[in-house]
Parts: sequence; structure tokens; C-alpha cells
Amino acid sequence: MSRDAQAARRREAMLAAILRRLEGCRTIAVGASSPLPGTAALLARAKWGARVLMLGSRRHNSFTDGGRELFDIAAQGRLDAFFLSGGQIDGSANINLLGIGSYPDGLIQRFPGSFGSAYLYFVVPKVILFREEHERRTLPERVDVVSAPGTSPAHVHRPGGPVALVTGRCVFGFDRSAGRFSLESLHPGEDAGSLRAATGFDYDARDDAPVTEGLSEADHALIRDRVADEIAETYPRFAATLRPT
Amino acid sequence: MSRDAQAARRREAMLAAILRRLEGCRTIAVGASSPLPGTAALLARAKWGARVLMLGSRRHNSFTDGGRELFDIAAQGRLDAFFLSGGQIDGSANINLLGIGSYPDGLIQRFPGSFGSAYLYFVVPKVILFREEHERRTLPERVDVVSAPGTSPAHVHRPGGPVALVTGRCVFGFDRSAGRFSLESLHPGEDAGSLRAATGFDYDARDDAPVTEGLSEADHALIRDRVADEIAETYPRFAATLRPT
Amino acid sequence: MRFVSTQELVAGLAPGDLIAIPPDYSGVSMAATRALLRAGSDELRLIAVPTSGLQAELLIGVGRVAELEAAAVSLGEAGPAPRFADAVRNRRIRMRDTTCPAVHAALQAAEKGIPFMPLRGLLGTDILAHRDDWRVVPNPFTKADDPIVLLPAIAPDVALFHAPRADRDGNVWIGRRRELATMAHASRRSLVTVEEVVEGSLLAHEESAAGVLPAMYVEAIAVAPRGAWPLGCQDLYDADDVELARYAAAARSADGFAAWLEMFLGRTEVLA
Amino acid sequence: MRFVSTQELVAGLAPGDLIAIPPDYSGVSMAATRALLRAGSDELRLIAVPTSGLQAELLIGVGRVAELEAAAVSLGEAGPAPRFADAVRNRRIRMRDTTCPAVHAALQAAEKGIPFMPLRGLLGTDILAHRDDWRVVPNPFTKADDPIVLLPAIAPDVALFHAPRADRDGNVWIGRRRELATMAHASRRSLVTVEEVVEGSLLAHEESAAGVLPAMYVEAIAVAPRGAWPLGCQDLYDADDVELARYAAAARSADGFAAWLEMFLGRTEVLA
Repeated sequence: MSRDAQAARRREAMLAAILRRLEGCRTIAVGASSPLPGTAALLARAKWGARVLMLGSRRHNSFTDGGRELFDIAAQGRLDAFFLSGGQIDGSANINLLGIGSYPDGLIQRFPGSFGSAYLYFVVPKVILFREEHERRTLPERVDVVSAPGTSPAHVHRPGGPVALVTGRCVFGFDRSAGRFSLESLHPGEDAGSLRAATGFDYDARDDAPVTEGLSEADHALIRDRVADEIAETYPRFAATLRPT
Repeated sequence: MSRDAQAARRREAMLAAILRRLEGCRTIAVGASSPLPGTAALLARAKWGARVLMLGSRRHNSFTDGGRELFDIAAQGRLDAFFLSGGQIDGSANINLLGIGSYPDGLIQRFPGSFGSAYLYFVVPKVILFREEHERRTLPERVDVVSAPGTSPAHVHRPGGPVALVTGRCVFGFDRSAGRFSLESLHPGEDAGSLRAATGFDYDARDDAPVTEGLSEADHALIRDRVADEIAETYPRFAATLRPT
Repeated sequence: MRFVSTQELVAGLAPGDLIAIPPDYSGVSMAATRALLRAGSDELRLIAVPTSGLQAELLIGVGRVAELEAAAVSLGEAGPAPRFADAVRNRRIRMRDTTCPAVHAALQAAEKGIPFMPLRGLLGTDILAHRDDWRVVPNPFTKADDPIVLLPAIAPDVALFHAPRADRDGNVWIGRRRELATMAHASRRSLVTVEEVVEGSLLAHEESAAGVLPAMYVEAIAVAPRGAWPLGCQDLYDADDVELARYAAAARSADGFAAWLEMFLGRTEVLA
Repeated sequence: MRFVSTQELVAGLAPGDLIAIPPDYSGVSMAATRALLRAGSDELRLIAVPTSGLQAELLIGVGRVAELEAAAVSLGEAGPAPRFADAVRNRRIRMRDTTCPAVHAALQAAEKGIPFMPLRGLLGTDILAHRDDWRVVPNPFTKADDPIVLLPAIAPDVALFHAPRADRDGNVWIGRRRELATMAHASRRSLVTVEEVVEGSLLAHEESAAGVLPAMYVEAIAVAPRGAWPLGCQDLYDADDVELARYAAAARSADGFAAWLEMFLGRTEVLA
């Protein structure tokens, strides 16, 4: 299989996994630099009429109160799902959007910054983590810097948090009380051994973890006929990869 | 002199006194139920281009952030002058917009409420108090209820406060450090004795308090040609009294 | 979001509901008020944003209101609100006095999901002295003695108002009357009457989008032409000053109030 | 309010000034950025509302910036911001990390003249751990153990942004990009570039008034057609993705950055 075909298959598994996690969500917001979640959210819109609020979009954006409105609706409980990624994501679902090395004065590599994660991770009921690049480096035992913690002590006001981590290799569910990931499914081409080898943190896993289901034909048709064009407004380069070549 | 003519003369003295106190003000806001201050503010606009923000007006109102914007610009230091009245105003410049009697459960008479006074009195540099009806009842030694205090202890954050009280009989200046009014001028027809008799609180007064100067011919012309029409948008009944009959 | 009749719009209000209502100059649903007066729930709690006039006055006059928080209730140039003053004096309603920016700030706190918001001013007032739900704390950002008031968030059950227009998606055009947006954001649900429903999305063009309250805040909309009468509706029509003066004069007596109310309830809504 | 050239617009910025700048998708004055790059003040302090991209990246790249507070600096789909990352890693700027709603809240605190604003979230983050200007206090409205973060107000000296249009009175149409209004309200003065100046008052009709930042907040306006390029300007033009990708590739090296900058500074503003 060519590298492009592998990447496409990986991406499809991720899309399908995110879409499944969005089931039942009525209002879904998509942050900056999130083309894959954006595509899944627009699929949710096409399929069951979910309301999609996408940062950087004009068409898929009914905000009229400026940049704060996303955070305000999250605080009001009107937002069901959001997506976060990280330069690093660790086994406790801590995410690191700040950098590699010693923060703040000894960074070897600097990441863009936390965006709204240090807030939304606390208040949105379903936060779906995504990181295509699944390696020991990106998914370490412990992040170098905590830009947002996966769990909080019981007394901290935290109605929201992570529910899953979707990578280029697998889907992890997150158990908030245990503070641990457990393997839900492996993408095509992965097995238990390859996954352990590529993952820096420990996680729970059944021996018989299923293969991540792909998108249905209907989903593919929706992407081709509608969603690819819709996502192109905000992520033109990504949209090109969704279109048949 | 007829009662109407007396009322008109009293009103002119008040208008002229308020206008004088507005000199140098670049931004003037006018609250609810304030036709006389509104007229003075629109005169200030006609004469030196003062910016007028008038509650209840659409034309003289550049607010675009809803009802809070008046309070926000006051907090930002963008507002130079505002007007307050009271069911009672006492000798310490305390105002009462709540009622007569024992507050809250033993009121004999209930007033509309404080509006924004319990805030704006603290933050607007020049608050001009106005009350046409100058009687011992309306200007008592001590208000029954303090909806906003005339002065505050030194440690209280208070960049603003009262500068003057303009009534149907006279103009008082207010000394914030002394917490007392002093007579600045008497309207035509009043004298030292009649004023003391009509005023419930003690105040400082020179023996030779001047007569309040009226409006200039140019001011009269501006009202006739322009301001009467402008104020009519918000205070149609009051505007009718400004027009020559 | 669904389109309903004005009567259906208010049918969902339950005793004890906290209802946010706008000031007379902003966008008062007198159409919904009429429906409430005809067959509404009792024991309503009103939060005026930040003042009210005819709407609170009428609902209080017929005994629908258990509690009112407001910075003022007044009929503006038409004078004081007699039924309000009478009800407070005779303690037929629980009155919680406040001041305009305190209402805005407390709604913004709910809008932002924070438990409280600080506000300057208020110190030394009898309003503060009788608000046991407000706190005075030292400003933690200075070593100086600097007391400041903290207001708890106000999160109404319902925002009820009137606006010039809505589109078929339920987006409501409120223009620069942004207190309506704050009310809607802070409230669990918004019930709205509009002058008309327009074709095409109000969000389609940036020009009209700037004045829109998005449908995600709106539970139901009823079409009610001249639905703010005798109050005004933005640039569409002004308040009916003659009618307001007539009310103010009538409502000084209980009989006069009853007669005016009969007229108001009997009035068939004018269809444009 | 006065109309000036873009160069005059930025001439008033002084070393140490705290400048509020919008995110790439909102209304970035790249025209004013160009003027600042050509002949601007050093030691600027930037507060991104709440993130920045090309604008902060370029100003940092030429060494104009002493301090930056931002929730993120990124070139979006074009990738990371190389000059920013390099400057932070080598500690050539003082970086104050924050999170988006913290910037909005702190500006709203300045807008409202309150010394601080509470915000949920943040507890347990290394961002909070390294912000010695933030406080964690017990929520005074509950007896439960409920820590909450207080953010001090951010009151910028200047808000600098680009908008579609202004009228001759200095009213600026910002549409639904209301973070520009919050920035302007919170800042002592606003410096604005616009695509064009239109006849008639933008406040004259409720439809256009809804999207207006009133002139009372605006100190000076410069006309700069396509003044956000290579970023976009609302519905008027989109970001130039090709140019942004070209920059991202070039700026990985110091030489590439210098070459791109020469192109950008040499580019005569297109007059419409």
C-alpha cells in the first residue's frame, strides 16, 4: 500500500471514530487547527443536523458575540462536544500545547500555546482528544508541561473532560475516575504489539480489541458531495486530501 | 406674574445653571426621566459639540453595546458628566430614590428605584444633582433612605461624585471634603430668607449671593431653532413647554 | 426552536420561574404580557434588565408576581407606576432593589458561567445594606484597604422579549439592543415575539448578522405584529405616549386600573 | 478622532505601550504592521486577543516586541510561527502564556472598570502555576471547598485593528467581530485601518448601527485598502493561503525570513 493510501486509511478510521463519539451531540464546536474534527462535525451536521460552530469559518459559525461566545456557551452548558490535541498527550490525558523541555525557561521546542484548552477541557462534557501522529514521543508517560490536566481533584469545579483519544493507530476511551486510557479499537494494520511499542504510556487493553470500523458508503458519499466543499472554506489544503484524486 | 411664566423663569434659571456646570465637558450622558438635563446637554452639543448620550433616545445615542455601555464608559473614564435627582436630597448630598418611611418594610411612599445612581454617583467625575421642587420635604436634613451617598470614606474607590445641586430656587455647589452644600446663586424672586425657609438642610451661604444668570439670547435661539425639536424625540411633553406658545 | 402562538409561548411558564424582561425602550413583549395577563402562571419572579415599566406594572397589578428584582419601575415621562408602588408599600411582592449595572454584571456572570462578578460603587447605600446575597470583600489585588462588592450570577429560567424580526431558522434580529443578547445568553431558554418572519437567513450576510441573536438560544418564537404596543419597537414604531399617559392616570385607582386592563385585554392584536 | 496616514497612525506608539491585537481571522491591520516594521517603536508589549499569527510573528521577527501575552501564536493551516517559537525558546521576548477566555475576561474586566474577573478552569495547569499575577481564592458564595481563579483586568494602551469601513464621523463598522469592540472598550485609545470611508453615518440606520464601534472609542483612522493582506477581511476577501504557506516555508531560516520581509515591506499598498 502506498504511503498516501495508508494515510487515507488512517484518516478514515480517525474520522469514523470521531463521528461515532459525536453520536447524540446536538451542538459541536471545532477549534483552531482542527481539520479532521471539523470534517467529522460537518458529517454529524449532514447526518443528524447537529449544530456546528467552527472557529475560522464564516459559513459554519452562528456566533455574533465575538471570540468569547464559544467559551461562554460552553460555560452555559449549551456545548456538547469539543476537540483538543496536543504536542504531547500523556497516559493521564494531560495535554501539552506549550513545548518540550523545562517550562517556561528551558524549552527545547516551543509549541503555539494553549488556545482555549486550559478552560474548555474543564467545562465541555465530551472532549475528544485527537492526535494523528501516534508515537512514544507524542504520547509519553508524562507530558513535559501541563497546559491542561486530564483529571482534577473532586473539589475542583469540572463538569467536563476527556472521553476519548483518537490517534492514527487506535481509539482509546478515557475513564475519568481511574484517570486512565483503555483501548477500544485498533485501526487496520495495527496489532496489540505494534500499539504497545508505539505508545509511551501504559493503558488498559482487552486481548480482543476490535478493528476500528471505517466510514459507511453513505458517509463517503456525503463527504464527496457536500462535506469536502464545506470544510474547504476553512481548511482548503486539508479539503484537497478528502477529494478523490 | 402668572404661574406658567414663573415656572418658565425657574426652568430657564435651572437650564442656564446646568449649562454653566457642563462647560468643558466633552462627553455628557443623560439618564431616564431627565428632560431638563437632556435639554442642557443638547445645548452643550449645539454650542461646543459635546457628545451627548441620552437614554431613551435613538438619535442622540451612539451606544451599540446595550444597556451596560453607559456604565462601562463611565468606568472607563470616558464620561465627564451625568445628572441625578432624588425623591429626597439631603445636606450631605445623599440621594433617595427608594421611598419615604422606613426601608424596606415600612415605606409610606415608594419611589421608582435607584436606576444607575448607586453606581454612577461613585464613578462619574461631575454629577450634577437637579430637583425642581425645592421644599423642606424634598431637601431634608437627612434622607429617609440612602440610595446613593453624597460622600464616601477615603478608602472607598470613588473617582466621582456630586459637584452641584440645581433646584427651582437656587444653585448649590458641593464641597466633597466638607460634605456640605454652599449657595452659589439665587434664582430671580428668591432671597436668603425664603431660601432658608424652603430648605430642610443647613448650608453655607454668603450674604451677597448673586442672582442666577439666565440663558443668553443665542441660547434661546438655539433652543427654539434646534434643541426643542431634538429633545422632543425623547421627551415630547416636556418639549412642548419649551416652545413659544 | 419552534414557531408557536403567543398564548402557547407563555404556556410553558411555571410558578416560581425567574423571568428576565427588558426595559421599556428595548423590546418588551406586551403581546406575551397580554397572554400572561389573560391566562398566565402565578408566583412569577421577574428580573428587570435593569428596569421595567408597563410590563412589570401590569403583571404586578393583577397579582401574577411574587418577587421582583429591578433597578427601577417607572412609566417614564408618564410618571410613577402606581400598581408597583402600591404593591411594594403593602408588601404584596418581595422587592429586591438593585442598581442598573449590577443587573447587567450579574447576568454577564451567568453568561460566562462564573459564580460572581465584582462591581464598584454601592458601598454605603441602603440597597447594599439590605442585599444579604451580595458580599463585600477586600480587593485581593491590592495591599491597600479597598473593599469591593461581589454580586452572585443571575441565571434566569426564561428571557422574554419582543424583536423586530426572525428568520425561519429561529435567528432573531435584535440590532444594537444587546441587553437582549445578554439576557438570552444568561437564561436557560428564550421566548420571543417578533413583528414578522423574514425569508432567507439573517446570518447569511455580515451586515444583518451583526445584529442577530442566534437560534441556539431561542426556544420558541411567536409572531405578534405591533407586539410591543403601547411601548415602542426600535425604529419601527414609537411608544404611544397618549396611551401611556392614559394608563398612568387611570391606574391611580383600582377601578381605573381594571377598566384600562379590560381595554388592553379586549384589544384584538392589530394584524399589519 | 482624526483621519491620518497609516504611517502617522503608528507614529504615536511609544516604547512600552501595551497593544491589543486581534486574531488572524478577525481584523488584523497588516497595513499598520507594515508601517510598524518599517519605522516603529521598539519594546512594544503585545496582548493577543486571544491569539495572534502573522502579525505577532513578524513584529517579533524584527525584534520590535519586548513582551507578548497570548493564548497561542500560530500560522493556522500554514503551520507553526517559526520566529515566535525561536524567540521564546531563546528568551528574546518575555512570554506570558494564557488561555483564550482568560484574555476575553481580563479585557471585559477593564471594559467594566473592575479590578478582576473570575474564571473557571485553569486549576492544575502549568500556565496558572507560572502566572504570579493571577490569584486563586475560595469562592465566597459557597461553604464548599471551591477554589476559583481571579484574573486582573488588562487595560491596553492601544487597540490596533483593521475593519471593513468607517464613516466620516469616525464610527467603525466591525460587524459581528465583537472582540474588536471589547478591545476598543478596554483600551485607552483605538487606532484603526479601514478598507474604505463611506458617506453618511453608520449609526443612522439600526441595521448598520448594530455592527458599529462608535467614534468615541476611536482616536485615529487610516484608509488602507486590502489592509489585512495576506490575512483576510471578513466577507470582503479571504486570507491568501498561498502567501501564508510561502511565508511559513521561508521563515524557517533567518535568510528566508529576511527575504520575505523585504517583499512585504517593498509591496506598495494596492489602492482600490
